[in-house]
Amino acid sequence: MGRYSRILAIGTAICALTTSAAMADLVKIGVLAPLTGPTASDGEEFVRGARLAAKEANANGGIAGHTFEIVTADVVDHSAANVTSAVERLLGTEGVHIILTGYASLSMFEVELMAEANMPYIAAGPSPQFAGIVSGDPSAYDCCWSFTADFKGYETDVTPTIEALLAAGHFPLDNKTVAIISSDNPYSKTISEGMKSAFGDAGWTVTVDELVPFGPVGDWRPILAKVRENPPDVVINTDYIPSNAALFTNQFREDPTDSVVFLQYAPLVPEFVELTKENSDGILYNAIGATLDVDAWPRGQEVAKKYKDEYGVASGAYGTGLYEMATVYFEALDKVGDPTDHDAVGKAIVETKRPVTSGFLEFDPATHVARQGIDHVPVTFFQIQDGGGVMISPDKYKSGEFKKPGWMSE
Amino acid sequence: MTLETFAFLLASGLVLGGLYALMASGLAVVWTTLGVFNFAHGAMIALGAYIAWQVTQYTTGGAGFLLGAGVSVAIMFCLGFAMHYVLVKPFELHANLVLLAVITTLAAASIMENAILLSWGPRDKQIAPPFTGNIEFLGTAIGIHDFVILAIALAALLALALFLRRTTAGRALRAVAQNREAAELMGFNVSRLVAMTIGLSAATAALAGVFVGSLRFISPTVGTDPLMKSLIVVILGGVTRFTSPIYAAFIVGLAEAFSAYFLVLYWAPAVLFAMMIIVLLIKPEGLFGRRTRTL
Amino acid sequence: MKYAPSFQRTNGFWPVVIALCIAAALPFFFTETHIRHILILIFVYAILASNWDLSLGYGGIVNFAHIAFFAIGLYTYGIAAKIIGLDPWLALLLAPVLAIAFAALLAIPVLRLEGIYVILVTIAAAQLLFQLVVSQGDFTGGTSGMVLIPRLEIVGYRLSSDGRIGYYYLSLLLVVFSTVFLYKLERSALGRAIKALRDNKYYAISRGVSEGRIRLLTLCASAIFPGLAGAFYGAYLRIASPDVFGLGFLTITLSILLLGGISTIWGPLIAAVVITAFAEILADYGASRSIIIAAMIIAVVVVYPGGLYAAMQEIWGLGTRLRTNVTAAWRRRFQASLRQEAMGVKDHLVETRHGPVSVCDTGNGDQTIIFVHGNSSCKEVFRRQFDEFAGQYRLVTFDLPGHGVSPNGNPDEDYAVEAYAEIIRNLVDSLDLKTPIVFGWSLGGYAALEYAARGTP
Amino acid sequence: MTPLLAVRNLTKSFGALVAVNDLSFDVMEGEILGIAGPNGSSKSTLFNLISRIPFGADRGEITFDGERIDGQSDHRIAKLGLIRTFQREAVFQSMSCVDNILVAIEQTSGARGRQAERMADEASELVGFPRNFHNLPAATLPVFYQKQLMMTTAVAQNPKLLLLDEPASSLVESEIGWVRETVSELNAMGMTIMLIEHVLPLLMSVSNRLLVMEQGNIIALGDPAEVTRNPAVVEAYLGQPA
Repeated sequence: MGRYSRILAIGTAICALTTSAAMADLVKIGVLAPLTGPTASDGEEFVRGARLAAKEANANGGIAGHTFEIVTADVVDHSAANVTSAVERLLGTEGVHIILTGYASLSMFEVELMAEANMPYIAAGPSPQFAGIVSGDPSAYDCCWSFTADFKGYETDVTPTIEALLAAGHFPLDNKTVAIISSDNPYSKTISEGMKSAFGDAGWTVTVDELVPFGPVGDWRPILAKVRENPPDVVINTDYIPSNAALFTNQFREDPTDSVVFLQYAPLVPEFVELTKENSDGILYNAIGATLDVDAWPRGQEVAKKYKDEYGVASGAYGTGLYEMATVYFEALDKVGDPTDHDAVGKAIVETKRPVTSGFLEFDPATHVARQGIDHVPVTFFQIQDGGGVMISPDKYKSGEFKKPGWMSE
Repeated sequence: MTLETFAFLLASGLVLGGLYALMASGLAVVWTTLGVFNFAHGAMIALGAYIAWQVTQYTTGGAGFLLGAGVSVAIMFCLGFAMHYVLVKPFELHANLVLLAVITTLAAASIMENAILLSWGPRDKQIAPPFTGNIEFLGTAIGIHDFVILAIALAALLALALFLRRTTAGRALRAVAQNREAAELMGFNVSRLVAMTIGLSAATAALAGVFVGSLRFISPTVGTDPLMKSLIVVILGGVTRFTSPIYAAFIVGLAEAFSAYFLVLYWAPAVLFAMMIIVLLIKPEGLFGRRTRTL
Repeated sequence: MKYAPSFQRTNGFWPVVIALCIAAALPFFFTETHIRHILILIFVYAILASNWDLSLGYGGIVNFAHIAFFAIGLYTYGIAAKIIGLDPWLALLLAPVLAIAFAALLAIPVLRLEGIYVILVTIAAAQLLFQLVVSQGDFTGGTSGMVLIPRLEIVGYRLSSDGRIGYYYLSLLLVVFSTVFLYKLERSALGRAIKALRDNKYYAISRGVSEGRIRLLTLCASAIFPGLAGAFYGAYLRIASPDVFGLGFLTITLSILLLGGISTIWGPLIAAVVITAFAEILADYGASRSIIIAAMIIAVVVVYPGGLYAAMQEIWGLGTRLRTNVTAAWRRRFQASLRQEAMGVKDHLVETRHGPVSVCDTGNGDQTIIFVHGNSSCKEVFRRQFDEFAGQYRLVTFDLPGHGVSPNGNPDEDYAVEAYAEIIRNLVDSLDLKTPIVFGWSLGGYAALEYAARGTP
Repeated sequence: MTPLLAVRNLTKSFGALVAVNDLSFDVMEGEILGIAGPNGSSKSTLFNLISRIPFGADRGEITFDGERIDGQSDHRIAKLGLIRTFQREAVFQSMSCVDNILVAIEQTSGARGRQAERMADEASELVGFPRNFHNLPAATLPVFYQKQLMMTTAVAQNPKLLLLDEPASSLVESEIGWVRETVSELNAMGMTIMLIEHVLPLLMSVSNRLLVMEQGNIIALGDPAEVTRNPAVVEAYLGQPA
């Protein structure tokens, strides 16, 4: 077994070599991202957003005398083993004093690792899971902050928004029925459960209540058959995987019912419209933390433009999001001055009160999650019109009006 | 349940069944001939889809679709042919052939998936379906494209069956599957025949990939789900005859459609796996299988 | 007569001791948690792969639900420690018990099937278990898994403190226990029965081996340490998530096992280090990393179907041959006078069908006596005979291939009594020895008999 | 005297082919029962049915040492002391010779460690299997020694009834001598033996009684010398009446 140890020694020596060269005034920004695997397209955005922010800061002469560099670590398929390895790699890289991510694991368990290492961590993963870990003992997690705002709005805001559309006379209300379809993952499931009770409280009847296994869905037709047997006023699908949502849209349009269709998250991903083409015109969706690329919110327009100028493609929520996370860090570092003082950086982040692309950012000290609401990060509703998302609500930001989808009867 | 719903589910199940039949028959052919399970079958489906997608970027419409499918099938046949010499041939006579083939095919799947990721990027794509619009089927509307694909899939399977039964090369393949030693003694170039089998299997995978890519969407990992489904189909049907997995594919497709309607889609995978275990326990050679092996 | 040397007397003893010392000392050289984390992962993979070898390599049961033992250990620990509130150490010990129970359950379908059907039924069983785990979200956390699983502490000392040193040594301890367990088991009556059943099923049954019982025991025994490792993993990462059922985890472990070589205990341990270290070194290469590792696995499997361990032994053998060849050449070159002193004549190389051999030939006398030495001896053993008979006879003796100062032969062809007889024949021809008296001692005696049996020309 | 093995109405078919047809016979304690018959007369199948390895009979009763064994599991029958060998030499090829013997001892006697090793030595001595081969991998042995090793593993289990399936096939004259001596010696020690053999001189010289089978039927059973004069036997072997 002599070889065993020799290979180990060589391996670890090479690891050590690659991680030790660091410059004193260079701060490395660690980015956890799926660089390979099924969500690699999101991962690419994470890195681009952070890179853009670092490039800009460096061009402006740095922050508090520091320049920045991005180091990435691949979380592949978001499995616990891969996320842990990626986190450990970043924690073990000299010069890393901040870690950012769009999302690393669905459960946010890595928050624990960051807290143990006292590494400033700003994440945009699912906020309920984040809050679940932090709220037990907030002071132990002073370094960890969720850029994603509270998800409560996803559960509560759909019902009033649709009722408002009804009230505005956009379409008749037959019998207040809704079909709710969800995928078995915490994000989709929590939201659909919340919606069910919200619709129930408002006096609606849930005609179809379906849960599909998490992962690719090959055929929505049997579920659509159920929907069609008793056409509801509203059809909701919270499966957030873009290809699933796109297939759902295409198959729905084969024989549409006279219903408003609401999808969760997926239409935000650029390829959704590419995959569905004109089939998706008229679909409703909402977002907490989407870029407010509207006249009413200059910050959103500014960053979205920067990103597009730099990379030639429009950013989804994560490109601009990571850019803003880096900005939040720069602001905190500017106050503290010393990037190695992680405690102080963490405390400076909590004081953040500034406009970002998704709204006005302020953290809730009890959960370390960004506050949600019309004056903070709003829930914004969109409708796909002519292949693009038009914000139709809330009134404060909206850039267009609801149009009756082509498949609905006059 | 109304007649429309029934017709709708029937159509949905048949289209799924056709797809599964195409995927599974490729897997079954290799299994019968070599006795190994090809874990790269899913990745071959993905690669076939991407090659066709690339072709449709230059030529659009129905011609582009056909050309894409043709090019993809041809390239994948050659790739499958070559795979035999790299992944199986070197240790063909080794006692642990089955296991070693598991690991080499898994590795090959990883190489293909990551090569796709490097060449085409991670974002979902769709092969533009040449036919849009719906047709009426017993009072319900189903995409024309779905029906065309079902027809092509059946035609392809029929062609493969005819090839295996009526042509000299096909008979030789069946001879190898039935008794390799005897085939060797009779002077067949067994290696080339086996490579041809894998090539044929890759070609059907490519076709399945093109269909999946036009009915649904493609991403580098698009093959994972089809691989599992083909596995279930092959186990249920058995591999003793070429037609066994095809029947099973339609059973699985219809069962999926109807159980998703009557039960919940949520439990469909669990039911399928439980079914698989039960079938393996009671009749390991498959529902339509006999104990002897033939193609 | 049974000669099973105790471990202290095998070739493997010192390498293992040295490796163990290095493993015990490593945390003092690598204080970064990152490297310790990788080492802990290596240990976990080593346990998984080497125990898998028990069923797959030794038992011939291709159990693709092996990772499910690990998953069961993981979830048992999670549920027992977090939801039921059991003491974490007790939960750790409960994990292998449930893993064994699952193994026993798994044995029911496995016992009735053979070959590839075992692969299929175990894949199905693992998938079914996965569906079950995911569907019971209230206990298991569903698809995202359960977080904040209680950690392990020893009287208030967290094993994660001081750069996870506690977890490092705990995992090292698990590897050591697991390896000792496998080593002992392989040499026990049960181990012999397991191998006998794999080698020749019906013969084994005819000697009283109960197929059902042994297969059941094989599966159960292979579940113990994976179950324990799963619980350890849960306590270490503090998360139990269903991705352990995924193809990724299975592929890595299987790669480690097959790359290391099946039916060896040490192979998977070595491969765990190689693959994990390799994956870590290439971590920055994204998709190319997976391609490189997959290509490497194919290359090794294609060139060495026996795995790294077989390759290492072969290389070791080559090294030994090279070393002995060099020593023999050196002795031929520089110590000729020493031997000449003993034998009275100078030796020289004579070419034969089985390579050159070193020959002493007194060269005069009508009647020749050829002396052939025994196993592990050399021609100089006949120096007294040379003293005694010189002058009366022409005396010839030589070093067999790989003996004395003759170069090594080809192991497949040259180390056989037939080959030795042919060498004698070649010598008789090339030195023109006519009808010699052939004197053989021990192995040389067989060679002489063989020579005689071929008929003197 | 009660027979050690009593076979009644043993029948086995493979599809339409009746391989063993309603066989009944006894094996007496201490005797050597020779079994002869042309190729394909189901001699080995008879051993298979008695030992249930790899399959049992469709019908019939088998009583061994006062106990019904036709319903017992295969390895139980071996543990009762009914031990068979195989026509083709069989070894556990990945194991050393001594481990081959030890498996047999450990599974039946429950002996472990030094005691089992001593029993392995004794069995090797009895059969004449060279003890200095003990640590060689069994797969590397020449055919003759593999056959010897298989016999050693059988003897190591101290069988009451030993079923030997063509121990002399593919052996040369001197090696057949070894079979003759070993079979006689084991029998002298009190072991009951059933012996299938094509080498007739060997079979004739050691058997107390001779059973001749043809196409799954017994065509003769009795004193070897008489049986060979039986016209049915001669016809079975020569294909025409004498």
